[in-house]
Amino acid sequence: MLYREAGQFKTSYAADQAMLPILQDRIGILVILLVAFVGIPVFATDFFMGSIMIPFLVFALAAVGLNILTGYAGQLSLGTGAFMGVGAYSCYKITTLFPDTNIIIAILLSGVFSAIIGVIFGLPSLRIKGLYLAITTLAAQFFLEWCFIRIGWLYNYNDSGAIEVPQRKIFDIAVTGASATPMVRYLVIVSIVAVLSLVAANVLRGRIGRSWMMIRDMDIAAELMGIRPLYAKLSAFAFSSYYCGVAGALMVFMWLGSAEVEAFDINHSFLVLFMVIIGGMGSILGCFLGAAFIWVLPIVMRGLPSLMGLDILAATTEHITNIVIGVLIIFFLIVEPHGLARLWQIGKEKLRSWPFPYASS
Amino acid sequence: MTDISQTADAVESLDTQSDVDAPETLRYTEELLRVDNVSLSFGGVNAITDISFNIMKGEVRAIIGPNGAGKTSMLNVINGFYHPQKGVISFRGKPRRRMKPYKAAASGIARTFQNVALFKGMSTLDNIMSGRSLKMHRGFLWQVINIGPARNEEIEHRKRVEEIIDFLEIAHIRKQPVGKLPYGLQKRVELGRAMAMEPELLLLDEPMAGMNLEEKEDMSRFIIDLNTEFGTTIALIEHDMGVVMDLADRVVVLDYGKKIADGTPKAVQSSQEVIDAYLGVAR
Amino acid sequence: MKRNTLTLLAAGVIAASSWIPVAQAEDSMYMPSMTYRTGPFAGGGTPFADGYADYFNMLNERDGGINGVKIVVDECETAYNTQKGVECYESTKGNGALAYSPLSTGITLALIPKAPVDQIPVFSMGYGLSAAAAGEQFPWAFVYPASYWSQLSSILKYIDSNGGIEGKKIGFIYLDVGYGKEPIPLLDQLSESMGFSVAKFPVGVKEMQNQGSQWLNVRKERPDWMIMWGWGAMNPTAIKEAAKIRFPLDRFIGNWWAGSHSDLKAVGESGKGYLAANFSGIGQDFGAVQDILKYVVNEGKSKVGSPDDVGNVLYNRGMFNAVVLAEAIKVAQDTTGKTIIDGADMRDGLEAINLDQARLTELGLEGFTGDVQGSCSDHEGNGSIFIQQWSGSDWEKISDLIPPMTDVVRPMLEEAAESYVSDKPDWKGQACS
Amino acid sequence: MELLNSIFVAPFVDMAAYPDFLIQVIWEGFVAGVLYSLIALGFVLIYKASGVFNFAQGIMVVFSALALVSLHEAGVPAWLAVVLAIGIMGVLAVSIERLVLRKLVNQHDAILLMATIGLTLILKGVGELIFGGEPKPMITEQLGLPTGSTDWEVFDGIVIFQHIDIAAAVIAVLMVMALGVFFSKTRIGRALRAVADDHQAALSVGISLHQIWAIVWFASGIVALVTGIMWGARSEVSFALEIIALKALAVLILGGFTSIPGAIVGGLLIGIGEKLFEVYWGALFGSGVEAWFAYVLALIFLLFRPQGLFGERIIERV
Repeated sequence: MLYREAGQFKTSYAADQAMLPILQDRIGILVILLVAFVGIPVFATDFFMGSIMIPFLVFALAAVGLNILTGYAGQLSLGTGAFMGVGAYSCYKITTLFPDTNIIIAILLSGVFSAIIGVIFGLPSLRIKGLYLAITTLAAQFFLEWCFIRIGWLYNYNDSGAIEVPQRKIFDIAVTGASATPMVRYLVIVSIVAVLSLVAANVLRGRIGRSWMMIRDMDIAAELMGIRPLYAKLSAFAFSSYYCGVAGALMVFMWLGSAEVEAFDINHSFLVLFMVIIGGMGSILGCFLGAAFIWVLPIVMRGLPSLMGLDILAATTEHITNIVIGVLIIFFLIVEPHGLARLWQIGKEKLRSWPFPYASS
Repeated sequence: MTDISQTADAVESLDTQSDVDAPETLRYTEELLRVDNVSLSFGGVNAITDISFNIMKGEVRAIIGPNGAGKTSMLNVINGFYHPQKGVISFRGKPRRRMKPYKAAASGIARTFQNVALFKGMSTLDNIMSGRSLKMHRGFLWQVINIGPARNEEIEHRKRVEEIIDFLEIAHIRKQPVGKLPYGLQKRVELGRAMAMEPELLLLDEPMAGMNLEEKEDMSRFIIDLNTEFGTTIALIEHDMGVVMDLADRVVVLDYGKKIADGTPKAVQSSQEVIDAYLGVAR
Repeated sequence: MKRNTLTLLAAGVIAASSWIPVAQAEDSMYMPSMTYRTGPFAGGGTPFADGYADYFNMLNERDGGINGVKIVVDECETAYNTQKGVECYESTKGNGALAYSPLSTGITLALIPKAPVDQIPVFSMGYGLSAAAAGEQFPWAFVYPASYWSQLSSILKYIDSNGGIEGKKIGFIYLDVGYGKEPIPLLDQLSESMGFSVAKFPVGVKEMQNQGSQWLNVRKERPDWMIMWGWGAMNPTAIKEAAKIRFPLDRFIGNWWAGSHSDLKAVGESGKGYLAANFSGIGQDFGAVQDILKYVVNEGKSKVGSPDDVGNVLYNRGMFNAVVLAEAIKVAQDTTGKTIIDGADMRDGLEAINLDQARLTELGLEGFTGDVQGSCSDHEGNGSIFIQQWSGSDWEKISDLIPPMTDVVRPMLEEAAESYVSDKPDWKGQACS
Repeated sequence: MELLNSIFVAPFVDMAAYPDFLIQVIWEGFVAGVLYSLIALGFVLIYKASGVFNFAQGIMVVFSALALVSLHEAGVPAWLAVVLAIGIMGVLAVSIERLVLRKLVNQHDAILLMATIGLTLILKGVGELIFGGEPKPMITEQLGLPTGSTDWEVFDGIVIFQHIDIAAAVIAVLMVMALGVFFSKTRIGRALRAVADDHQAALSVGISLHQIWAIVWFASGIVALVTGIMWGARSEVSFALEIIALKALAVLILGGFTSIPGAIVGGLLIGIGEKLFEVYWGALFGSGVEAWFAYVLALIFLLFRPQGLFGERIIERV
C-alpha cells in the first residue's frame, strides 16, 4: 500500500533519469544510510561490526569490482583475489615508504596500482574472449601470487613473508593497527564503500557504463556503433581492478591486520565470484546482497546445529555449507541468473501492483 | 519483349566494365560511397569477387541476390568489419583499404543486422541512447560525479532519443528490456538505434525479414520518411522484391559473390541473368 | 510494507551470532579450539584437534576439571584459512576465551597484534612467528617449547654430530609460504659460521603434489643432507620423490610438522629411514595417554577415528598443546588464588610455566619431552627436540634430546622482534629484569 | 652479459654436459604431461559433446579416486572397489545431466562454466563429508600396478624410470586408443561425433542429447578415475590435487577446446616445457616458476594463435 509510484509524475528527463526515481526508494536508501552510519555504530556490538559488517563491506566492494567486469562488461575473471592482493601490497608499500601519508589516501591510491596491473592483464581481452579470457585471468592470478611470494621488496623482506599493518592515525584516532577499534574501522570502511558505490552507480548509468554493457551484450554491434573495444574493455578492467584493489587494501588494513599470500589465493577469487553470481550479475545492489549472503551464511550455518541442540562437528557444517552454496549457485543459474537482486526486483514489482497482481507495470 | 532484351543487354554491357557510372541520369549528383574492384575470401573460399558499385548521396540503394550471394559480406566490408584482400572503398571521396568498424561508425556509417543485434540486457531507451555514444564526450571524472556537464549532456541526448522514439512509435516500450520484445519491435528498436547515430549512410540488413505485411508497411514508411525527411542515404538488403521495387532508386544484384546486374529496379528485374540466378539455372 | 534489506540482514545476523554458545557458566572456563578438519591440510589438523580436545575432556572426566573447574572446549573450523580464523577469533573471544592456539602461521600473525588489545594470549606451539620467543617485545605470544629457529639449530647440531657439517652441502626444501621461509635467515647465517653451503628448493602450495622439478634440481645439486619445512600433502610427496631419485632417506630430515603418522602412512615401506624432528613423545605408553583412552576414547567421547590413532605424533602434539595450557591455567589459579581466571591471568600463568621432568612425571608424561621453562623474557622455554626415524611402519625415537644453540639464536630472535615492533609506535612490550 | 649467458648459454651447456640428467628431466616432464593430458582429455570430451567447459573435472579426479580408496578401506576388494567407483561416476554423470545440464540447455557458455564451479563446490563438500578431508594413500599394489624402478645406464650416468610412471604412460595410450575405437566403431560413438559437429542436425536424426551428455560425463568420469589413480600413486589422494588439475586449462588453450590430439600434445608440451624451464632457467627467477609457467605460456600462445594448435580458425559472423 505504501509502495506506490502513483501520483509521482516526472516532468523532466533529469527527474526520470535519477538513480532512484521512486520516492519510497529514496526514503529506503536514507534509512539504510542512517542505519549504516548511525544505527550500527551506536547499537551494534564490536563483534557485529568487526567480524560481520567489515568483512561484508570488503567483500561487497570486491564484488562491485568483479561485477563491473563480469556483470556489466561481460569479461569473466577468475583473478579477483590477485587484484585485491595488488591493492593490499601497494597500500603496504605506500604506508611503509611514506609513513606520513594519510591512510585513507594511501588506500584509495593503492587501487590505482591494481588498476594498472588490471589493464596489463586485460590486454589479451582485445584478441580473445569468453572462456579463453577466463583462463588468462587465471594466469594473472597465479603469476601475481608468485610475485607476492618471490619479490621480497613487496613485503619489505619480512622473515615471515607476510605484510603487517602498521599503526596509522587520523586526528590522533587509531585507524589501522590492533588498537583501532572496530567502530572506527567500520566507519572508515562504510564511508569508503558508500562513496565508491555511488561513483560506480554514476559511471554505470552514463556513457562509459553503457559502452561496457554494449560490449557485453553484443561486442560486434558495439564496435559498429563506434565503441572502441580497446578503450571499453581496458577501462572496464581498470575500473574493476581499482575497486578490487581498494577492497584488498581495506581487507588487510581494516580487517585482517596482516596477510600472507594465501589471503589472495584462487579460492578467494571464487568466493567473490560466488557473491556476484548469487547476488546478481549486472547489479550493484546484488553485490551487497551476494556478499551478505555468502559471508553470513557460514556464520549462521555454524550457529544452527547448537541452536537445534545437535552435536555436529564444526567440519561437518563446513562441508554442508559448501554443498549449500554450490547448490544455490546452480539453482540461481538455472532459475534466476540475475540472482538475489532480481528476486528483490520481482518482490518490489509485486508490491507495486498489490493487491492487483495482474496489473502489469 | 524487345524492350526487355534491350535493357538486359544494357545491363550486361555495364557488368563487363569496371567503372560504375550510373546507367541512367539520376536525380542524385554527389557520390557518397564508391566500391572499386573489391574481393574478399576466407581461407581460399571467395565470398566476394571483384565487385564495384557506388552509392549516391540521398538515394536508397538495394543490394539483392540469392542466399549466400555475399550481400551481408558486402555490408561487412563497407563498415569495416571485414577487410577485403583486394580493392578500394571510398567514402565521401576518401579512399581506404583497412578500416576499423568504430572508425567507419565515426565517419558516419551506421547499420542494422540480419539477426537482430540489440543489446539484450538493456532497455529500449538505453539501446537507442547507445547510438549516441559517439556524440557524447564528457570525460570520466564528470561521469563519476554525474552532476553538471555529464548530466546535462545525458539529458540533451535523451531529448534526441525521445524524438526518435516518437518517430518510431515505440514510446510504450521505452523502459522495457529489449530481449523480451516481439521480433518486429526489436527490428524497430534497432532501426532507432542506428538512427540515433545520425549517420550519412545507413546500411540495413534485411530490415523486414520475418515480418508480417502490416509490420512491413510500417517499416517501409519509416525508411521512406528517414530518407526523405532526414535525407539519410540508405543501402538495404532485402528479399521481398515488392519492397525493393517500391523503395529503391537503384539495385545491385549479387550472385556467388559476383555482381551480375546493376541499375534501376525495373531494369534489373528484367535482366535474364538475374532471373536465372534466382531460378537456379545451371551454368 | 517495504522493509530495507540491511536492517533485515542485521537482525538475522545478530540473531545468528547470539546462537554461538556462551559457555561462561559458573563452574567452567572457555577454551577455544581452532581446528581444520577440512581443506588441504586437514590431514594434519584433524589428529591435532582430537588430541587437544581429548586431553581437556580427560581432565574434566578424571579430575572434574582443573582445580574443580571444568574446561569447555569449543571448536571453530578455520580450514587453514586466515580470514575464517580471524572470524573464529572475533566470534569467540567474548566468551571468556583463555588462550588461542591457531595452528596456522597466517592466523597467528593476524592474532599477535590483537592479543594485547583483547588481553588474550596466543600460544603458537612450535609455529608462528619465531620472534615471538622474545618475551620483552611479545608479552602476549608464546612459542613453547621452541621456535622454528631453535629447532633448525638443533637439527643442524644433529647433522654436525653425525659426520660433521663443515664443507657439506645442505639442501633446504620448504613450503613456499611464510612458514617455510621463516628459518632461511638463520640458515644463511649459520652456513657462514658453521661452514656449510645451502641450496634452497621452494615448493609452491599449489605444487605440493607435483614436486618433480624440485627433486630433479636436488639431483642436480647433489646435497649431502636435505632438511624439509613441509606440511600437509607436501610431505609424503617429497619423501616419495626423494626415494625415487635414490636420495638416502637417513640423510633427509623433516621438521616437526613434517614427521607425522599421517604423512608417512601414504609412503609406507618406501619411506623407511626418513628422519624427522619432534618434541612430543610418540605412542600410548604414557599415563596421561592411557587416561585419555580410559576416560574419553573408550567411553565414546572422542572424535578420534580409531583408538589406534591415539598416540600418533600429531595426536600427542595436540595433546601436549592442551597440557601446556592446562598447566598454565593451574599455575595461574595457584598464584592468583582464583578458581576462574581470565586471559590476563592465563598470560601470567603461561609465562611462569615450569614443566620439568618431575612435573611431567606427575602429569603422567614421563620422558614425553624436554624441560620447558618459561620466563618473562623467554617465551620459547628453551625446549629441546629429538630425532625420530620411520621404520617403514612406525616412528622410532633415535636420538637423545638436542638443545638448541641459544647463544646464536637468541640475538637473532631479539633483532627480529625489534624490527617487527619498529613500525608500530604504540606497541607495548614489557620490561624483564 | 652475465644475464644473457645464464639465459642463452649456461642452460644448454648444462644440458650437454649431463645428457643423462636431461633425459631424466624430459622423462619426468613427459609423465607429468601425460597426467595433464588425461585431465584435459576429460575436459575435451565434455566440451565437444555438450559445449560445457567443465571446471569440475579436477574435483572429479579427486572424488573418484577418494571413492575408490575409501571403498577399499571399508573392506571392499580392490577390483570390486574399481567397479563400484566407476558405478559412482556413472550415477554422478546421470544426476548431473538430469539435475543441471538439462535445465541449462542453450545458456551462455560462461553460465555453464559457473554452474560447473558450483558443481565443484558440491562435489568437494560431499566428498569431504563422506570420505573425510585427510589425504589417503593410493592402493597401488592392490590394484596390481607396478611399483619398482628400472635404471638405464647411459652417458656415464643413469636415468631412473619408475614402473608406475611407465604404467601411467601405457595406460594413457591404451585409454586414448579405446576412446578412439569407441568414437569410430560404436553406434553411440558415432552419435557422439554427430552431436559434436552439429547439435541441431544430430537432434533431427533422432539422437538423444540427454543420453549423449550422460555418456560423455560418464566417460570423463572414468578418465578422471584413471587420472586419480595414477596421480594418487605418485603422491597421495587429497583435495590438494584439485588445484593442479587447473593446469589442464592451460593445456586446453594450447591444444584447443575440442581436439583430443590437441589435449595430448598440449599436455606433453606443458609437462615437458615446465620441467625444463624450472630446472634450467627457474633459478634465474628465484624458482617456483612452475606455478605459472603453464598459464603464461598459454597466454602468450593465445595472443598468436587463439584457436589452439589444432583448432580451426574462427570466422566471426554478424
